Amino acid sequence: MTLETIESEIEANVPGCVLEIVSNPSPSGQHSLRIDPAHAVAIATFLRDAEPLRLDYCSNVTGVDWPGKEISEKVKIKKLVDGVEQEVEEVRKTQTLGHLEVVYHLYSMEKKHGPVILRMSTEDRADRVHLPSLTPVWRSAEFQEREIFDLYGVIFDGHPDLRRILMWDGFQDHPMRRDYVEPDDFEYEPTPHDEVLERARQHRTIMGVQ
Amino acid sequence: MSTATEAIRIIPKSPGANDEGQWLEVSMGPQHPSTHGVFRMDVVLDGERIVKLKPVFGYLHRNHEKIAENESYLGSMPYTDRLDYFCSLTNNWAYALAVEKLAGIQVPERAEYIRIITAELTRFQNHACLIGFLTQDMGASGTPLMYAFREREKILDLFESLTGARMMCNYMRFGGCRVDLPAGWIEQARAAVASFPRFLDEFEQLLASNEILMARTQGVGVLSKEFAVNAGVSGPVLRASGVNYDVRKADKYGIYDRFAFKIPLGEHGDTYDRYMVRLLEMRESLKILELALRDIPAGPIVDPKTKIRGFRPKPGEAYAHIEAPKGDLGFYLISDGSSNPYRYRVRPPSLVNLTVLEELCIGHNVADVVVILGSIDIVMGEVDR
Amino acid sequence: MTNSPYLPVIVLLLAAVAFAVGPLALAWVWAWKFSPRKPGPSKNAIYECGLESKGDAWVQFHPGYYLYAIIFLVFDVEAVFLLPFAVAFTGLTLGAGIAMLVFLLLLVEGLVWAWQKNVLIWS
Amino acid sequence: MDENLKSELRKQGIVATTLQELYNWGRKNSLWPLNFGLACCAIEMIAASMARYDMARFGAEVFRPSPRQADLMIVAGTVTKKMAPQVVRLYNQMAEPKYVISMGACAISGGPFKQGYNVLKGIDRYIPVDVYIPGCPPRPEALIDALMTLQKMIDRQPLTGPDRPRHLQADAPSEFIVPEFGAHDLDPSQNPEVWQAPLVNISLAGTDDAGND
Repeated sequence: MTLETIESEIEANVPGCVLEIVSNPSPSGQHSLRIDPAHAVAIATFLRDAEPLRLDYCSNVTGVDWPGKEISEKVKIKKLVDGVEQEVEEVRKTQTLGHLEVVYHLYSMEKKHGPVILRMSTEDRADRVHLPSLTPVWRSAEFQEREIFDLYGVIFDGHPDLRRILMWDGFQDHPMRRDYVEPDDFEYEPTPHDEVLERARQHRTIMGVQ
Repeated sequence: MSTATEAIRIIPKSPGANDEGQWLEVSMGPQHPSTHGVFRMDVVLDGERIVKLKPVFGYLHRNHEKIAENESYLGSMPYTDRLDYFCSLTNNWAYALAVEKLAGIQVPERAEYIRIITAELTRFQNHACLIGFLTQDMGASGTPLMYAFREREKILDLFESLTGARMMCNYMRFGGCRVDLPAGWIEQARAAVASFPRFLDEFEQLLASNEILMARTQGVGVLSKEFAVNAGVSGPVLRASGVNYDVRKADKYGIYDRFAFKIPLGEHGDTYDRYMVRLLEMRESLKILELALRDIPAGPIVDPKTKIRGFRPKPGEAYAHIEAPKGDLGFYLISDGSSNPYRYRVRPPSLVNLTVLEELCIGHNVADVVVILGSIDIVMGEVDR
Repeated sequence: MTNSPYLPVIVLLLAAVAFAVGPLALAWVWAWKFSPRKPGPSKNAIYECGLESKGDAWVQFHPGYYLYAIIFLVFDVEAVFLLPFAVAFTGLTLGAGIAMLVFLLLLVEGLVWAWQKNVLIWS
Repeated sequence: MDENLKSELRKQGIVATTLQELYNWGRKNSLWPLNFGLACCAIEMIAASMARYDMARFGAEVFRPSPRQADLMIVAGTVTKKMAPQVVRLYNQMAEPKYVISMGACAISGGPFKQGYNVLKGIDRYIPVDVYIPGCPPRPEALIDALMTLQKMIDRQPLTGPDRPRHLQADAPSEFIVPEFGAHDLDPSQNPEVWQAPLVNISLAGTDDAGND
């Protein structure tokens, strides 16, 4: 079952869904299918129950953090320089809006065929991080979605029991994000170098000992 | 007359009835003899019967995936030993398989045979330990565990002479293995494998037909087929419910298709079936081991072309999963071309198998919860990562 | 009083009590002299697998447990009464046998009543 | 009671000993460990109590589940920040005299998981540790060696006098503060009573031993 046929079948059966094949350059050749969060539950139910596919085993649910990148591109704009119309090159830095992504690996225990990979991403990494939960479709996603909520901060709507699973409940931030700063913890190194040295110096000044 | 009998056997009405106050909330907490590590279950008891059970994880969350993001690909290999610290060689194999898929590395013939031999030895000692712990949870304090650990020590000696460490082998490399078999290892392995059937017969004869074990496990924690598949349960727990899904046959990784071995399936899906499926799986592992140890070819043990220093796979992603003794262990790697993985995800079979724990335990007694948890075979290093 | 038949019994009784209380007293004196008592809020807290124990255990249990325990107690005590009877069984007259039989039948009748009320069936 | 007099008496079958030796001999040969496995080191601890390595030869094979009946806590495995309050509370609930063996690199200093955000960098930040066993995991023989070291320590403990062991001193604390779960980290992040950060001689940092850059 190539991904293209799966995509066309989904488009036929789930009206109005937005699909896009994300190609995977690595030799593993495991391309994935980006689905839009609005129709996610409908697509998932279709994939689980449709006869040729029968993807009844959601093996793996992964959270990935894509922070915003700074893209600087050269732009040619016309500017009045001392009265003369001139072509001037300007470097403009735009900060792309990062997003959080959830990847589902689906298998079929009945038909024993390989991973069909679905991807969903949130609008941004700050407050619009809601995604529909697929736990009602596959119960195996329950703990793994709770883990993504705990470590990445994606809020799964429709999840039966969305709590922190690994960190303690009073914990505030989401530690697996790329921009997570660990609480400062004094590290003893007999021969400190680079950032451990800075931290040791900083600790020295805090403790007022020279 | 009948009304009087009803008066005596007062069964609490539907949950939430006015006898809500009768329920005792207690936590079989992180430090508990039966939880195989730091696993906690918040249990609501009506007398001795379980009414609600909420598992709590995270007491051994050692941030394996965050550390792996700041580590090179090879640097994460010793960390995979500490995932499921009973089966370090199968963890290594799963991780090596994922990186080989990511970078498209071939594995020579002899390395494939060594991988199968070490994986089946790991499966054997993992199932032996599980049966030892399961019977200890049931009250046979220590005796079967002594037998199981006696066999495990034999296998650990083999691992130690091969990889240098008893438990933390760090043996697989991308494209093969780290070091070739020492002289005489194959004969040692054959002698050990030849001695295992006697141990299995002893175990089966002592335990399988033991009335106490049958009374404590038959009909306890029945897992239905549909619920098992939907909850993503994998491994012996799934096959005990009758679902014929084994990654060695379904996904055909390694050279498992050269060996004829059967997949034991259970019918009722209760704790006794989970125990018997593992016992039969150990016999199948011995069959594979005899075949593999007999016709292991000579040849290189690692693909000479793979670079060890400065290994930078091209950007892309890969997911590979194997049939680990506990279930379907998978590694999902996203590479951005640098020497560190951009995202390193472990699919933990023990954590997903625990999804069914609450449904299995409701209605049983507290003593049965201990046995059901023992039969699901969790290791906290893999559950919490 | 010098050689009354009960003298050995009393001496043995005192020896037994001394044998029991002696080490305890020694341990108490030792603890009092050498190792000081160090009670503390966290040490005296209820042990619940390392956590603070919330809620309390004074909960009304299912009546079945109480009945089970009472019935066990009754028949346990009955066994104690049977002991002297069993020891002197060979030398007993018919009268004593009948008296014991009445005692036994009374208790067996209680067991039958409890069984018939299926209190012994554990739901 | 010098040594040769004792050996003389022993030849005639008379054993002469002091009250302290008897007390220490009794305690050192029945160290009951708390049933308290955290991670991979716990499996080596179990292997050490099994038939081949047999901790029973040292009287330490009885694993008591409740801290009330244990007098040795073997911290075997990684102590995470979520588990630290429980470890300290268990230590507090153990009866005196109590000892702590910190087994494995993780329990000593966080070990291979030191950079983890949820890993406590060593249990000696909250409770006093008597014997450290390096290794990841240490072999069962190493655990038995630690037991023997602890037994030697107990043997040397005098009953009276200034350097009495902790449990015989009335003012030595038998309880330590249990850390709370904070918003970003445990607070307090370590117990100053028990642990002081070892000072790094920064002046020499970045130079080799001879002091040149």
